[in-house]
Amino acid sequence: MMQEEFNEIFVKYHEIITLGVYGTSIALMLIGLYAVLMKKNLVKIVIGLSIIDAGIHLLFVGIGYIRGGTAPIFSPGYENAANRMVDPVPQALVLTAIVIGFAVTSVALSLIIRLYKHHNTAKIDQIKSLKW
Amino acid sequence: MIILVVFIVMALILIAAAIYSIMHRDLLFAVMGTGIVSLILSLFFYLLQAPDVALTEAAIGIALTTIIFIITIRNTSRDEDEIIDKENEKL
Amino acid sequence: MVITPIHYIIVPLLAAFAIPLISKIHKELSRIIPGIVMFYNIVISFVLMQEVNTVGYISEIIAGWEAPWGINLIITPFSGFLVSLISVLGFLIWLYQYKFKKVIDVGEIKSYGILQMMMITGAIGIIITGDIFNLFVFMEIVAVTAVSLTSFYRNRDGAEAGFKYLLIGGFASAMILLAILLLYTQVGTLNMAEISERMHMVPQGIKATILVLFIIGFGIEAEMFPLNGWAPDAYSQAPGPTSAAFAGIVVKAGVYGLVRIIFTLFDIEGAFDFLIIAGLVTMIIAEFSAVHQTNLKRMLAYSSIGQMGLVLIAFGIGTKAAVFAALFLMFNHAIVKSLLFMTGSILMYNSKSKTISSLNGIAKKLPYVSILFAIGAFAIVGLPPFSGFWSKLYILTAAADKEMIFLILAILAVSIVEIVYYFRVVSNL
Amino acid sequence: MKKVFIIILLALIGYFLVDTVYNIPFGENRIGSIESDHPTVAGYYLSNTVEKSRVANVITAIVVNYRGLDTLGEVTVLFLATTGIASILYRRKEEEEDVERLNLPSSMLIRTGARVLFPIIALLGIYVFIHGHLTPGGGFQGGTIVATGFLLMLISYKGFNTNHNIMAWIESIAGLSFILIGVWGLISDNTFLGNIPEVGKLNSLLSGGLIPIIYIAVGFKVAVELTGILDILLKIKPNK
Repeated sequence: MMQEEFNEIFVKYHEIITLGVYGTSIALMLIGLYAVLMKKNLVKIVIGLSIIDAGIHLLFVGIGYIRGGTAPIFSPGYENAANRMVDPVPQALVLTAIVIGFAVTSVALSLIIRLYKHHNTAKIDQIKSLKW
Repeated sequence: MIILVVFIVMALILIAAAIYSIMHRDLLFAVMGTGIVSLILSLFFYLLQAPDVALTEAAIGIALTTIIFIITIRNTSRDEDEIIDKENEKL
Repeated sequence: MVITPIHYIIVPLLAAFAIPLISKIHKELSRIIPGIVMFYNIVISFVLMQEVNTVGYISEIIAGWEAPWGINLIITPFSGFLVSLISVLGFLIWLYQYKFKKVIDVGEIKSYGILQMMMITGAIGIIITGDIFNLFVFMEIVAVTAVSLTSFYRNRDGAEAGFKYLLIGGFASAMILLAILLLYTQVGTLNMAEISERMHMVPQGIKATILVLFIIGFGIEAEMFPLNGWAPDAYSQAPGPTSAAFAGIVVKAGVYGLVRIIFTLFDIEGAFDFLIIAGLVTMIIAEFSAVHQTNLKRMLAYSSIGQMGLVLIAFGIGTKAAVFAALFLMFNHAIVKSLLFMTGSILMYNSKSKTISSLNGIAKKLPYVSILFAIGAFAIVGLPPFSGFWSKLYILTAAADKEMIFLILAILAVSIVEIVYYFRVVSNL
Repeated sequence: MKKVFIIILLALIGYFLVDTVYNIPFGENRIGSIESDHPTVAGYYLSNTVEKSRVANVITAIVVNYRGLDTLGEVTVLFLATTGIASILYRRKEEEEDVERLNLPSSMLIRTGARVLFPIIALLGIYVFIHGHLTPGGGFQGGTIVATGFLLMLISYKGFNTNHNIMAWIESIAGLSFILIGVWGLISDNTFLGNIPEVGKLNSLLSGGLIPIIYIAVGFKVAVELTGILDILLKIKPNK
């Protein structure tokens, strides 16, 4: 019921939905990039990185979506729904990308904790002991 | 029709939460912003017919990423510009 | 059990998952296992290289699905040679690291062994995999291990260098993910061989974007100029054996990834000139900033970035002779630079302060190490009897065939700069 | 001044991205048929998952079977992240004693709530990764849910300590069993991670040959590793 309704809304307001998904993911990437470039606090920079990742994951799934498609699971009622299914490959890739993003974020945060122990500050401009 | 409104509102909340988590000075609120971003993202994935990814984003994005951020803030300073910490040390 | 390329990945993983258990039973054994794995790598590459010479190239499918549907591992003569070079180097670095005092008494030994072994496995994985997303996963393995090893010592700068590397590495992996997605939408498959056949279907606009994103992503891994801010810090802060592994192995995998992407996936003629320009800029800036370095390891880091710039130039020239010259330079650089890093870190370990000037008169205390260091310096600079001379000669002849006069002048100028700063160190040993 | 420069840079990158992304039409079916001269990977997976690997959840089939090496690399990245964090935040033995996790004791509400919720969350996590090949979910998702259950106990009980020995054993056995299944595939029909899909029929618990077994091993490993990361991070003594 909800999904059929969603599909014909999809067809009617195509541009708005496209703007919704693509626009949001690019906006997220730009916001994350702004944080990484502008902010001084290390935790804020890692937050920026995870927002960039969020934007990319949304773009992955957004591009994999097919209008009027169902989730790629052959549950009991859908054995022969193969041609009406959404593209499964970007979803499989994004599954791995999310877990890798989490692993990198956790290593980055443990480095911040150790940096704070040594320098007693979490601000990038006061940790400039290594020169160019 | 409601779905379209919900869709647009979610997109706006997502961007607002991202900007909030970047701009806010208190890191704890910034981390809550990332939690909201992950939550809305998980709902987006559900609407875009990707239940596996929605579950992963919910489990990892909302629960664990927020937790390790909060643990990091516990061990470093809660205020972005560390002005409050300087005052505490002076006291 | 016939030996196939997948053994490069299974055996180290079996060892890595087993070491935490073994270290509970027998501490010393958990330090020997990485050595056994590295030796087995050499055995695999020896067997596979023979097979490659007879058959031409080996392609092994995984999980029983044919190439474009599943992932396959490909060993061509070029990648086979590189992988055997890395295996031999990995074993030598393990031998050196086994007795390295600084590592033994400082950190957690079992995690050092696992991380070092997995970094080398990740580098090998980058070279032999035939699937773009798999290439991304192996690059992440190398990134995570390299960061953990860079910040292995407890001092202040280790964590800072590690964080800088992780920040730029995270940014690079985001770029590569985006490029893989855009490529998948246009081409519909993830297998590199299949993609290079379907590249003609991709419209010019998107192809340029994908190329730019890939170059930024892999440029960071292969230390091209604007993106290698992290490299000197990471090299100088990492423990001795790890910086040798960085210079000898990780950079090679990064350069190979970059070159493979540009050669197989894109035939835009601009790509070759781009490689030459990027290599030239990298070489000049790295060599000139190496001159006024005080810390020995940072100087070696800059000189290896300069050498990588030279390799990029050689690949940029693009003729058969040039690619062979680049291969020979990579081979020569890997061996000599690892020797320099190993002997250099012993010298630094025994010298009073971390600077080069404090090294004078160390030859009396450590005669053999200093002689080895001097030999390494002569070889890398390219004095006639050593291999460095021949590799530079081949590149110059390749450049001469393509009438790139300014290139020859630039390479010669940079060699002179190299001679200056290497002899300054060797003279006051 | 720097802000203006960054805003311009972001506008440039934004325009660049929008321009490329917008000529990939949203929601358009790019899978195409199998017989076309350029068959896409997605089309192959969708049409062959039911007959060849007999698994309901196509994404699980892709992640575990078609692209098995990705998941192996994936589990390795998590394992190396755990080892890396342990070595980054390494404290010598003597610093270990005076570290205690919580400075403020948790109230009665949290303690009883945690004791009630923990088994339910763990059960949900285990359900998710056992039914990975039938319903949405799988090793990573189920393992993460179990880890959040452990987190709840770690936070609410000062005395609750995960036994490091058992954790290390589970982690290693799960990882080794993943690879040994692969090696068994290598021996039987000489491809790593080869599968025997004849077992069971579609949508029954036993369907899909080795895929559910591999995903259960991944589930255990991810659960133990994430609990390990959280345990290490929670144990650091804030120096305030």
